[in-house]
Amino acid sequence: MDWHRIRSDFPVLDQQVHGHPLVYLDSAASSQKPRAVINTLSHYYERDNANVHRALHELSNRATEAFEAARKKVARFVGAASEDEIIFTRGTTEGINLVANTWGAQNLKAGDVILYTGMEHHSNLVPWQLLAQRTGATLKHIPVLDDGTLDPASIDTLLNEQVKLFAFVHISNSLGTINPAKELCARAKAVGAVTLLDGAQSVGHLPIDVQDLGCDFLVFSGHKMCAPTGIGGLYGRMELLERMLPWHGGGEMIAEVRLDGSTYKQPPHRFEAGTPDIAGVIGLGAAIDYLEAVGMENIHRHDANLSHYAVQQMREVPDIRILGPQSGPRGSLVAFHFDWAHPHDLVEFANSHGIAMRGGHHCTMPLMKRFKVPGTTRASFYFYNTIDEINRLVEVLHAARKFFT
Amino acid sequence: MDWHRIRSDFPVLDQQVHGHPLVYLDSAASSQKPRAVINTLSHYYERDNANVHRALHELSNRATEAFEAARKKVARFVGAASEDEIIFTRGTTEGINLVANTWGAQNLKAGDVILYTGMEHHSNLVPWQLLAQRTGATLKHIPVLDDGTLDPASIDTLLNEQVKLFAFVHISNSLGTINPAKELCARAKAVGAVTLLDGAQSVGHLPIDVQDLGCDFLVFSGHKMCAPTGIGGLYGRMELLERMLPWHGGGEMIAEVRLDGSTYKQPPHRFEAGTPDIAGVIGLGAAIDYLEAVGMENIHRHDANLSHYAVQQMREVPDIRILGPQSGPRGSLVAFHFDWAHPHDLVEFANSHGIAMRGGHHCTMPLMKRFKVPGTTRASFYFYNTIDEINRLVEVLHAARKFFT
Amino acid sequence: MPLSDELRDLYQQVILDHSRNPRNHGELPPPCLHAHGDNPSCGDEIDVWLRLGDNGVIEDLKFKGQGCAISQASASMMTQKIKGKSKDQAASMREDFRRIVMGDGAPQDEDALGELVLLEGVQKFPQRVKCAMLAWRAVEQALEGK
Amino acid sequence: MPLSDELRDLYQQVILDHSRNPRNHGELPPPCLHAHGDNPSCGDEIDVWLRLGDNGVIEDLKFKGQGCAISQASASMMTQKIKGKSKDQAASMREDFRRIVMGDGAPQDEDALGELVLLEGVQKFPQRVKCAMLAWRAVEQALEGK
Ligand SMILES: Cc1ncc(COP(=O)(O)O)c(C=O)c1O
Ligand SMILES: Cc1ncc(COP(=O)(O)O)c(C=O)c1O
Repeated sequence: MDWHRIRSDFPVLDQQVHGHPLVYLDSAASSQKPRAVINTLSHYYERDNANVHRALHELSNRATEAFEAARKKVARFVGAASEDEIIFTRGTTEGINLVANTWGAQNLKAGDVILYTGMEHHSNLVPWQLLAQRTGATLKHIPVLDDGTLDPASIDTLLNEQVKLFAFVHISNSLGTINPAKELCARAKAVGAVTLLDGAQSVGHLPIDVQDLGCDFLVFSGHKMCAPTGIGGLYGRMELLERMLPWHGGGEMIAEVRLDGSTYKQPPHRFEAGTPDIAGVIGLGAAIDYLEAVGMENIHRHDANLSHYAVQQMREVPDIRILGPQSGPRGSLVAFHFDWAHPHDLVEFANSHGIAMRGGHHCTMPLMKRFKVPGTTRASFYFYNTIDEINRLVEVLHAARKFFT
Repeated sequence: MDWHRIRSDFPVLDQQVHGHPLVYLDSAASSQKPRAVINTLSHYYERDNANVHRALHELSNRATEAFEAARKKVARFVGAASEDEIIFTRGTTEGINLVANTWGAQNLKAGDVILYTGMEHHSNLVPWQLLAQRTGATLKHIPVLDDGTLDPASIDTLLNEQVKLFAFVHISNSLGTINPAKELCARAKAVGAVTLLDGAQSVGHLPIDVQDLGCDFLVFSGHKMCAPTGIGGLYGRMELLERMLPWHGGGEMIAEVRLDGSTYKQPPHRFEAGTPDIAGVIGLGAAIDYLEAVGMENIHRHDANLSHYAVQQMREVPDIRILGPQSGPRGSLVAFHFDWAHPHDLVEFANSHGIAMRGGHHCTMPLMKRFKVPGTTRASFYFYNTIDEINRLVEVLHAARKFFT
Repeated sequence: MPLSDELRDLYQQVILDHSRNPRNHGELPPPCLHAHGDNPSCGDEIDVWLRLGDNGVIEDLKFKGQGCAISQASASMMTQKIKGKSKDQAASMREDFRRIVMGDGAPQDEDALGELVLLEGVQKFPQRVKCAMLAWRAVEQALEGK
Repeated sequence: MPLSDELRDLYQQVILDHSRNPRNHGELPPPCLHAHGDNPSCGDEIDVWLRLGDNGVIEDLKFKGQGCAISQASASMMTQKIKGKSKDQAASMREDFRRIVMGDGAPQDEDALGELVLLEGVQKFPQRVKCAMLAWRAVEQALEGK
């Protein structure tokens, strides 16, 4: 693979920040976009822009065709059995809220257990907390071990017949831990629990096949996988989707509306009320085309190399505490802590050297408490990053240590 | 105003459809985008793209600044007292669902009346129907007279102390009727009802001042006012917003998250869970800059001229039945019906002559029933349309009549 | 005003005539098979009533509907052509008709379709395929309970 | 590795020293005024305890907190400077300090701020203004109940 050529597909990377070449190590928060995706948006707005569905004029036909073609691409990309199992959302957060407010509100009652883990993003905690308040369901969580993995003994005891829903993150955005999704889904299925997989950090980083993984729901964000902001996807198994009542009411999701009541369309349209983010959806399709052209296996391998190298090199910085798995596979990110500098000071220091990282709780406050840190600094990678950039990061960490101590 | 120069700001308009210059008369469904907005998106993705809030690196600072600047622009554009009263949504539909699921679910109980009108878009019907099912509230509606206006006698009787919420459309997307929003809000206030104004067809077409109008909530869609798809706004009076519980749970809307519960931020962030449509928000800001440069008064006047001229000219086509006000002010759209052709056939015919119109129920099925039509054909205008285009439309309507009868 | 060839092909006189003066319009008295079909995305609706003989032959059928010229003409022409045919014959005509309106391969027995073949102009208008197929899907539903 | 001037200005030795060895760190025993401040967007937190004399003078104050060097140093330096000052003096020092970190006009009495003036490097880092102001807002809240 010519990774340098691929890097040049990303115009944003070609700039200086504070007199240094930009080193963008914040892709876990949001990825950059290749020119192909940016151009798809411009092209859509310059040639084809119109509202989709229910129109017969040329622009609307073109927009509708591109829109529904993107749904097929997403279905194929995540291995869904049918494109009707793909619902477009604003992102991971909206997808989880949709499931909580439809499937969850319909199926959970007092005493049922919602199981999650101690490493969930707020997006995979708060919606279930709100749902538990509403239904009387009980919240339980699988604790995280010191090495950043889930406690197997707790899985044995907690993942039992009381559990109606098991929601867990595929790749932790704060630890880099890759959870054994296939095994966990199988075990959940064995006790009759429905599974929701938070794929925010895995979709676009690993090849994904929902049928092989065996999850019932998968949620992800386009903006973290080269697509525009504001678009994402929810995969749901049709058997579940077709029994779910609508969430948002409005245009496009109805079969018939009377002044006193209405009937609803089949999935996925039942769950897509109102004018969708048409350009965003088409841009997501273009991002998938782009990722597939690079190759998901290639991307995964490159990601893994970067994070492996980063962990190795960063371990040499004195006093550093790297969270998450210390060896073996990890997602393409490394979060770490120093006693001598607060994450925000470190991020500020790095920024003045052109390096973009994120410091703080990364929307995983309970995990920060678990590891007794006020927050961490996180360097996260994607296939457009290079070994050189990691070297540069390590250099800057050394300099920061000298400066702050 | 040099309207021809302004028209040339819209690249999409410069194309041929079936060998004819495109005549885009479907702006009520979705408006076209000026180059300034398209370029803002490209520029954002090529220079500044990063996740907003809670980061300290350069790109994230730029993105956050542009994002929050757009909130200020929206607040000023609709006359809000503070930018904290502006919540970003996907569009009108999501805004109404947000209000129904937060303010509505908290404040409505069995026996309370939700009042709407017979000319509402499905987006302003179905969310209230779902809410009524959940709360036991009663749905009532103000009937529409033959001339497309609300029945004043019914307003007198129906808008009473039982009404907790009065939700109504500012400009009807199917009739063109401009409802007397200020008067209706004042009357609602007098009986203690909260008002929600559906501004999908008015924001971006008329100067809007929520404080002058006196509405409690205003919802609108960016894609109908030159902004990208997938972004819109909800204005809510702070007094109401600050008492509303959150809707979606996730990142950005929380103050503190524990594994067993959470506390929430102040509005507007309380209602913006997860990564927002950053580029969409910034694009909405650019659209507002553009509209303000053209001038909202100018746009309104141009719109009004076009629809006035269109009604005049179209009345000359034999057998036509134009819905909505036959004289006086109307929104920039004309919906009509012929006995001799179904709307879809007419739209297809027009399309083969380069004209983009929409045929069908326009997400107002109850209104179609009310006027005993299976649907209508709608020509809708914006400030980039011209008198010439209307002449062309009328010509094609004559030809269609000859062809189909 | 010049009309495009595609448009003339889509709306041939025969088609417009069927849509204005639909044949076999109305309801059959029970007992009979009945199905309702609609295209929620465009609002076209159709009801078909259908009496099947002991020998599996469609003895009579009628329809009522509202929608565009294509959906109504297709329904009207269909009723004329499948009356007197067996369930199986109707099914293979449906498949042949689908091929014609979608441009998806050659029909097995074009002759059996008669003037229905005139609807091949729909090929150029992919959004209208579902209009042309609406009545056919309703008949399938009535016959097969699908 | 060369450091930018802005960064050196932001993190001057005095500032780093205050953040590493915060003065007046700890709690006061009740009865006293207390307020908690936080920046939810970055997670910085502070608690201030404050004893007011009958004459409206801040007789003693202490703080505990966690957060970045700027927020902790600002808190530490503040406690030294406003101890012994009246409520009103503290309020005008807060306003002067705000002007300095935001670059929003000249302070009325720069001398009163002493080494707090060193935090003017924050001007170049608008995202950090709320860090610098955190402790001041907490004191305001404790004093004014705001
Ligand atoms: C009056 C009115 N209300 C609501 C809507 C729904 O807007 P959106 O589909 O952008 O959510 C529309 C437009 O489709 C409309 O015209
Ligand atoms: C693991 C995980 N889950 C959920 C989210 C939320 O995604 P979004 O903010 O795009 O809705 C994120 C990213 O922020 C994440 O990393």
